[in-house]
Amino acid sequence: MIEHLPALMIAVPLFGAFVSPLFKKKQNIVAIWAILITAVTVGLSLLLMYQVRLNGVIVYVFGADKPTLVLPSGYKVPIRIMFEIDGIGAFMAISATLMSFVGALYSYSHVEGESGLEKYYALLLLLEVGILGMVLTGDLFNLFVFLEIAGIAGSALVGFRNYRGEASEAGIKYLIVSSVASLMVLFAVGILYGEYGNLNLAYISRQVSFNTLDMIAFGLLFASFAMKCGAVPMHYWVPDAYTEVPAGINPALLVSTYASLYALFRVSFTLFANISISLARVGWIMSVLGVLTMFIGVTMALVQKDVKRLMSYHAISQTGYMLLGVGVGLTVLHDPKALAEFGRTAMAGGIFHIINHIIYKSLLLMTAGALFYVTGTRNLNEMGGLARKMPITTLCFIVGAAAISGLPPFNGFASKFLIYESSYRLNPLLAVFAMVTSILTLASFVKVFASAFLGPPLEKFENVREVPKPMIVAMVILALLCILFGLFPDVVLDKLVYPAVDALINVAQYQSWGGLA
Amino acid sequence: MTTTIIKTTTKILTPLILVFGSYIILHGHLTPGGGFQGGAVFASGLALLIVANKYETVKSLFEKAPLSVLESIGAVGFLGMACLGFAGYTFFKNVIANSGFLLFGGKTPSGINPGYLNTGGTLPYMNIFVGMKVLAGLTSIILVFFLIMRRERDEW
Amino acid sequence: MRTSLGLLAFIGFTLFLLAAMISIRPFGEPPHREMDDWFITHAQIESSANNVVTSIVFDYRGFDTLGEATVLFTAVSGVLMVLRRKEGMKK
Amino acid sequence: MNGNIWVNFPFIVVALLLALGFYTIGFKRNLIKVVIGIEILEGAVNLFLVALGYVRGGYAPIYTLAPSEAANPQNMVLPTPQALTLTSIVIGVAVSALMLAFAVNIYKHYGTLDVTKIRRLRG
Repeated sequence: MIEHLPALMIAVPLFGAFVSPLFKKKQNIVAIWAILITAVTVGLSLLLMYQVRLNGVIVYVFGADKPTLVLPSGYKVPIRIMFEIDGIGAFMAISATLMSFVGALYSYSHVEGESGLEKYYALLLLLEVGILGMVLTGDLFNLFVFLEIAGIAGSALVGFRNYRGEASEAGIKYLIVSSVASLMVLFAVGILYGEYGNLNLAYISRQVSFNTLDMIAFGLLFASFAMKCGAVPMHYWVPDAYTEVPAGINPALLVSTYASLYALFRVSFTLFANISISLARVGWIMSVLGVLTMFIGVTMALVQKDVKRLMSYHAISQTGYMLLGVGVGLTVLHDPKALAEFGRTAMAGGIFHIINHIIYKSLLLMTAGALFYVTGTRNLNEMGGLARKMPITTLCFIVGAAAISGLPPFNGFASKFLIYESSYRLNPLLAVFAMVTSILTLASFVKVFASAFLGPPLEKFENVREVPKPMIVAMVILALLCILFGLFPDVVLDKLVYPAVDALINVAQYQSWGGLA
Repeated sequence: MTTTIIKTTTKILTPLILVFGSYIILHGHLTPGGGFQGGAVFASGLALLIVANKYETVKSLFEKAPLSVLESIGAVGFLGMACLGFAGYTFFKNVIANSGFLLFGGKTPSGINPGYLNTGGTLPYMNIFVGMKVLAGLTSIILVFFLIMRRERDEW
Repeated sequence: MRTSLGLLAFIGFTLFLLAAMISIRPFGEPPHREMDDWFITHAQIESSANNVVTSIVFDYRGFDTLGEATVLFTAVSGVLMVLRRKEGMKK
Repeated sequence: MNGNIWVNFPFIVVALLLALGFYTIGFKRNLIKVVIGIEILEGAVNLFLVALGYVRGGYAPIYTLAPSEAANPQNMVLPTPQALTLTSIVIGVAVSALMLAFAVNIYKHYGTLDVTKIRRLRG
């Protein structure tokens, strides 16, 4: 059964999603069912990472006689859909499953008592399926299909609170952005199919040359994935979507944003790896985009009153760090000396920052959700003095805020430090901008902490209690991960991050399906 | 929209449309069409039934219809047909094709032929499950839009 | 100001698309058809279907179709959830 | 290049349709029109995929009672783009259904579908 692991990664949550509408009248059972299924997928993804570390690239061909039969006997092109899983795919799969699990656990109490929960959990599982498919697939059209699944499920969940007009508005905004982006992806895939007559990512990346059409397809893919991951000219959908979505979905929605980031990396590192001349230019574009994203995001965040909206703008600015880190790596990809000196470190910083950011931003958004759960408002000016009432939430918030501001012993520091020191080697200005952003982030979170948790206890919050246990457990898991990743960054870097970085750098291995052909 | 002419026409047309939809689903592996197209045709027949009747009639007609259950069964069945390949092959392997299995397991002659229904392996099964899923899904979308429009016309 | 800027970007993008479509290969003469030839010649042997498109949809690229069915399932769940009645809500 | 333009007429139509769709999404303020714009984009991309699969003088890739010239596989049009188009049509249906559901909800809350008015109502 172990060789069918990649297919099970999709089949198990899909089965869970298809079955959950049947529990229509039993809201608790469907919540437990979703928690169970997501827990199983966490186990499967850890197993997958283990297998990837053991065997290198894992290939799974759907519908063939054997999972590893990439080319039909004696034929020169691959004809079937395949999954091709390397370090970074497994890394993203772990983030996706872990965050869906935490989100399902948190949702157990957070949305308890609302109607339509069987659809809610089905969509949560489907969002997970979409992300997993995106990060595991080795086929371009398949990538489009899963991009659509993640986009539709995500936007439907954004509109979950249908008694609020803003939720529907944010939902349609997210859906318009994601469907335009995925249609452009499909258009680019069509151009590539028209040229090379195939849809396999690795096969096309071997054939890609340097003509006009390839450049146009690359431009379309780059722009659409940058749009979907919330890079700056197209960032306006992020705050709306993250604010309106129930806090239990936030972790999975964050991961789905970063699945687009993964696709961006995959496209620029693997699919168009042959165009070595202009790759440095693409890297510079990516780094500058990153700096712009982080700076604009944080300045917009400083003026926000709504606690979740503020955190969403920080999510934009943190995305900039990842783009910066990986962009620096891409700039020096074809310069072995610089790559060994700082390029690899920069990419490690960028990719490590993905999982770190997912963890602490989910933690922060969950504490914001907890505040909303007990106070019924998200306006910072109306809150105050909650530290005494909700000690664990407060503690979790402090951990998350310290991590996002890059204070040492927390995980944000570990990855940000890698980005600072390596981007400094490329151009000191980049590092300066990154540090300024970090300081502004700290300032804005001090403001949140002061106005929500400190100050005199307000009368209207007399009866406020700590939030229910499942929410606390979910938050504490994330807070512990923050601290653990910050205390032992070397272990995480060794086991998770550097395999992912090497998978991106080592294109030849991906192009040959892990040595199969 | 609920005049006598429309009601009578619907009564005559709906059975024909439903039969045509089933035909497209079942002959998906031989002629143009398949589960999605046939399911859409079938759902359009049901949609005709929905828009040509009054709110109360539609509500009482479809209240007991297990559309959501049907959709789940279709989806799980499709997934299950794909999972058959786990037995020795891979996910989505067409295990029934040319195996001599009683239903749809017959051999297809090579080249141009008149088409035999009892071929196709897992394909007709998948067509049926997908058709079931699509007809349930599209019908429930149409139904919910219809109900919400009729129910809340006064509130707007 | 904003509209004219948008119009400029729009015209630029249109020219970009036209450039792409003019430089594409001639219509009706696909340069590479290895993958499609395999489908056409092997559909009857491997998946026992006369309709090559169906054999691709459900066999060779069946996984895409699972995704497609999932998209439809997702949309139906989403529509039913977004348009659900409000009375179940307590908070 | 010059003769190419008329040979590539379907692709030119695709580009124009895409431009039309983007114009509708970018410059129309009614949400329903934006949804229509996305549908136009969808149609353009589907047309592009189908046009990619065409082979001059080709037959449909179906063996049931096909004319005898179709027996040579070179005379059949490419089947893969047709399969991809089927998938993308269904995805388009799903997306538009969900968008219209959101539009219904928005109309219920704000009493308008004009994007600028909605923004003003929110304050």
